[in-house]
Amino acid sequence: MLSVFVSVVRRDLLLAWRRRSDVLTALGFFLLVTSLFPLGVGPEPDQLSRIAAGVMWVAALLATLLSVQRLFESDEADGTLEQMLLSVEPLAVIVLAKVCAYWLLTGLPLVVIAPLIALQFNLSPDETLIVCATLLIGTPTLSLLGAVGASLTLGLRGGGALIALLVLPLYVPLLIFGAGAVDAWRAGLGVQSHLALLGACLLVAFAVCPLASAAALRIAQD
Amino acid sequence: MLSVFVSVVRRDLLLAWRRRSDVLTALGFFLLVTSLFPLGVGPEPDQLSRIAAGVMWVAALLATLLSVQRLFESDEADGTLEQMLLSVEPLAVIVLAKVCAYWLLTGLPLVVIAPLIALQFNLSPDETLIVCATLLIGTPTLSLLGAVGASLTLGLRGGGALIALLVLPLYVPLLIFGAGAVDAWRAGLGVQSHLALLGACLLVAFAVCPLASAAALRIAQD
Amino acid sequence: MSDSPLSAARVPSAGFSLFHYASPQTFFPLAGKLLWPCWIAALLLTVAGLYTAFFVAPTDATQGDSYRIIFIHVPAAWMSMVIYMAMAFWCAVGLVFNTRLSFMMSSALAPTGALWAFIALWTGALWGKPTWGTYWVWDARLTSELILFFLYCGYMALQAAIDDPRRADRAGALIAIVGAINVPIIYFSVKWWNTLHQGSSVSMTQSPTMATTMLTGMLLMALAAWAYTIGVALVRVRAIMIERERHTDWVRQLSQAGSNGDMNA
Amino acid sequence: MTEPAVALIEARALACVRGRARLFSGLDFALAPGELMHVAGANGSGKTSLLRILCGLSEPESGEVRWRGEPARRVSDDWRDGLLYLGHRNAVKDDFTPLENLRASAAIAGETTPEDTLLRALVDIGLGARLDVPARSLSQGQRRRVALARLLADSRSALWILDEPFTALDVRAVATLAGAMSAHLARGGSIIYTTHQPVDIDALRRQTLNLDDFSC
Amino acid sequence: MTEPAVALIEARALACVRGRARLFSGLDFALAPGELMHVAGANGSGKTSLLRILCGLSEPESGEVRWRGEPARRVSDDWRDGLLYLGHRNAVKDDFTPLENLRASAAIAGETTPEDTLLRALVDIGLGARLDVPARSLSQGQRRRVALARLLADSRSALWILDEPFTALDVRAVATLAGAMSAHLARGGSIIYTTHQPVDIDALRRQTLNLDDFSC
Ligand code: HEM
Ligand SMILES: Nc1ncnc2c1ncn2[C@@H]1O[C@H](COP(=O)(O)OP(=O)(O)OP(=O)(O)O)[C@@H](O)[C@H]1O
Ligand SMILES: Nc1ncnc2c1ncn2[C@@H]1O[C@H](COP(=O)(O)OP(=O)(O)OP(=O)(O)O)[C@@H](O)[C@H]1O
Ligand SMILES: [Mg+2]
Ligand SMILES: [Mg+2]
Repeated sequence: MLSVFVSVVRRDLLLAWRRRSDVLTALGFFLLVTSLFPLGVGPEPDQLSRIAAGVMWVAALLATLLSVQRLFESDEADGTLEQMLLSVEPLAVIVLAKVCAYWLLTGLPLVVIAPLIALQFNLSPDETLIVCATLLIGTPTLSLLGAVGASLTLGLRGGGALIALLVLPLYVPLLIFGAGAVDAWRAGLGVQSHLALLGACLLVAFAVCPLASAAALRIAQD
Repeated sequence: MLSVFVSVVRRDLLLAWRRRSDVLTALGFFLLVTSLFPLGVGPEPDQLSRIAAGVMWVAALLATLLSVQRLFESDEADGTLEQMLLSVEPLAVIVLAKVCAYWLLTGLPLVVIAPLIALQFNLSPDETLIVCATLLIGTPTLSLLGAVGASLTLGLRGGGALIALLVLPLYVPLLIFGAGAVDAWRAGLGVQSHLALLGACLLVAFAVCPLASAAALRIAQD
Repeated sequence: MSDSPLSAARVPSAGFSLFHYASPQTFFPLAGKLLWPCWIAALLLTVAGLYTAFFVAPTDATQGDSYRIIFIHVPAAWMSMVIYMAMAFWCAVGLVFNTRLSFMMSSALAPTGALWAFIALWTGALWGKPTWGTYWVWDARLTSELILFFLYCGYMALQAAIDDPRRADRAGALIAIVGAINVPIIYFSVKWWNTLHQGSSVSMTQSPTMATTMLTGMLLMALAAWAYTIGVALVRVRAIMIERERHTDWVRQLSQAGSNGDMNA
Repeated sequence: MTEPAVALIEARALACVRGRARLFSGLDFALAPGELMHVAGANGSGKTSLLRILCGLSEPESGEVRWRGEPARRVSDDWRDGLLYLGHRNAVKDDFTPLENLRASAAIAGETTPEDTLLRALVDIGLGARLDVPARSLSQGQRRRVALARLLADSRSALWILDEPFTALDVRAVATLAGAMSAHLARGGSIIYTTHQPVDIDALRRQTLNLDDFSC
Repeated sequence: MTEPAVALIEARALACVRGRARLFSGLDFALAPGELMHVAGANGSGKTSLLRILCGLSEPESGEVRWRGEPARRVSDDWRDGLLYLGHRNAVKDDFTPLENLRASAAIAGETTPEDTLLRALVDIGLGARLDVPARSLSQGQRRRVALARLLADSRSALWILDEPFTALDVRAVATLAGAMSAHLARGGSIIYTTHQPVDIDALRRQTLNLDDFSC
């Protein structure tokens, strides 16, 4: 079970490395959104730092929403998904491995690059730390929830719009807690409760999403 | 030549209608970005109206950048592109038809929905008109340039990131003129020069892009 | 799913058991008979409830008359949660026992659930303006109720997007069951978080803290909502049955009988 | 239980509906270990649909599949463990070389086949000269061979379910594959396959199921 | 110029390189109107690559293709006008019904085939019962038939270039297609095709090009 997990993660990372694009698209998108904004909005530092956390969270959310849709797409198209369903290993573990690789490719780079973006938005070190922490806890949840949406809408007409309808409502609370943490800090309130909430969401998603996604995949292949 | 243009436009529209998602994704994305921002940024009306044009242009640009990549993808995958290359009709006309359908599906809806978004950002009627006008002239250019990028990167490793790299430098001037028009108006300057520049870009793109894109497709299929 | 011996297709239609009514064929006429009682109860209870709400219940000391929104807001909020749980229940039953009818029940409930969720949101927002000074805040209860509304929409949209009814049922069931986590969150959010929204005042364990007339009005309205919901769901489930089973013998016989004038028999 | 007494896989009164069309119904068969079954039928008669039901990828409209005498759903781990399914689609990743592809399929299936078995399978199926080329640049027949190499590396599965394994293969590859199938049968494994091409496969026990006989 | 004197299509000293591999070189042939040419060769011998060169989708490493006696590049409009190419890939859109697919391919090719010719082609190839089903739900063979229906609707092209047209087809469809090919030949059209299956096609003049003879 562990070995299949490791091999699937490794496989997906290698595949992404070969294609290159998948590694860079989400990151590139994040960089783009966050750098175009100052360009479009105008460079007043005060205004920028006020919208920073929001912009970064929205960018992370969109980066996930747009790319997660393709999580199972190529495996479906070339028949690999069938083989996953027929595996002796539990499907949920394979799904978890895929989500994990996906997060390493799209979520983690955002967290790593975030301090740079924060700099560009004039955030203080403390605020930067808070934004990075919320992103670190929040993005895996985004990926897990996105995987459920992706498997539910696999191969459907209107997949792109449907996945947004299904997943976005679940993303909004994360966005609010995530972006709200910095505001709370500025207002002199603690950020623990925000982080704890994000952590709780992650735990629940971790427990529920792989199973739900696996079930949805079985239904989709019927 | 006209008849093949019309049939290809009709075919692409029908295809998009069947899939539904393609019609809605770009529009949905635009709506999302523009509505999430107020959420993340906070609802102060003044701040909102100042960033409005920038947010809308960035959203339109991203919506194009993300979806144009798939313009030739499915035709490539199922072999239709080969048939297009073998057509008696000039390939550039077919490409132009595809871009045209693409704009009708992704660009035009943005222009139509823009007044609504403007409302949400507290723009005045005049400003709304200016934003819509810049989008109306600007989005076809975005589509045309995007098509060249899409055909250059067709089937390449790292297509997504590459296309951004190729096309973005060409998009940035458009973004600056487009988003700048409202600021110019606010500053009491005329907007004609901005609009004229956007129009000139459109004309050049219209003349050059289909040919460039057709040439790139021939090379990609070799 | 497991082909259990209880599967509707195999239950012999003779002999009474609970599963007797698990087949569309036998449930259809039963649903027809239940319709009128539901409509009448809904009408009477609404009239009684509205009368209590507007003429019997006193004006509130701090909020004035705006508090009367409560008579719609609270029953709507309750119903939106109850219906979701009912949907999740039917979906679970459907997945376990492979009964077609339970999925149909669930699809029939969804639009009404969405309606109640929408009403709860809307009345809540209207009420928020006079009491909190704003239509909307991202408070835990409000957010989770909004999510409930979107879950209903997602469930319906997903079912509409899938052509094969069996697949649509099961994909929808997944949302319904997983989304059910949200309902306790809505209910307990006021307890778990320190929020703007007010806590529960009606509870099983403590004596009610509000005026009895207010409580009566609310309960009457809630019962009316129940009756309406059941009635509408029955109408809708009958329509779904006919739509889905139009190729089977019993629907064909029914439509012949129907053309002779008697659909409810 | 002695081996021949219990069928490896059995279909009981299977029926399949796709869209509004009922493809077949009342389909029964039993396949013993070591037996070969050819599923015949015109295009669209439901061969692929049947094969997918037999390996649990889709649900029959009614009827049931039994695995070693038990309802297959109830012993689904055992069932999946004993199966090797190759469909129309190759499950070959364009960006991987043949060896990487084979390694990935083995990992996904939960098998731990040693590296040199995989390598030998690729060489045996005639891809020895193409080991370092990404599958994207392989010819149609070569891609199919990458998928089929899994069969040559397999010695564990009790039942192979093959959906048109011979498409796109040249004469020599067809012979190699037929040889591998015979060897599998000789080992006591069973095979269910479809094909529109006449191919000779050595088998002691064989049956043909013509879906055109069961169509409604 | 009398018809038989000038070859329809000619290859002169063609050579093809893919990646680091030289697939074939010094390849010459001439195909007269009404002639059938079977391109044979093992998997990966370069059949698909040759066919793509012959219709101008890719460039040969050296040598040239001539169309009706002229260098094909110079008369490329004429060349493209006289060709009908069907590759490995079906060019069938999942979301279109068979008729919509056929209509779209005709439009893209720049042909204006009347609607009822298209419809008759679909019925003739055996898709009459599946006209309103999106291609996504068709079986493998049925999808291939949608692509092949273009041949039955065509009466204009001088040369058909068909890359493994018989894959996934059942016996009856193979016969229908072979009949259509014979009819095309009888009309004076030419055909270049590849296949790994033995199929009988009536032709007065035929030749076989075995790529294994030209490999380096
Ligand atoms: C859009 C905004 C609102 C939403 C989504 C909402 C949602 C809900 C929900 C789901 C319940 C039922 C939960 C339960 O029974 O414990 C409820 C009950 C209630 N709501 Fe709201 N509400 C909103 C706004 C308001 C406002 C502005 C007020 C008044 C200040 C209010 C007062 C109440 C009261 C008094 C109850 C009954 C609590 C009880 O007695 O149990 N709500 N609301
Ligand atoms: N949604 C649908 N609506 C109508 N018909 C459908 C639908 N889905 C599948 N079908 C039909 O079901 C059949 C599927 O058959 P299947 O793929 O099992 O055929 P097959 O025997 O494998 O054929 P082939 O030899 O071409 O591979 C086809 O006739 C197809 O048209
Ligand atoms: N980039 C590349 N590097 C190395 N080899 C390549 C590359 N691209 C193609 N090839 C080789 O060129 C050959 C392509 O052959 P082609 O597709 O023409 O074969 P084919 O005769 O049509 O075979 P099949 O019968 O399998 O369809 C294959 O052997 C393939 O491995
Ligand atoms: Mg098949
Ligand atoms: Mg080939």
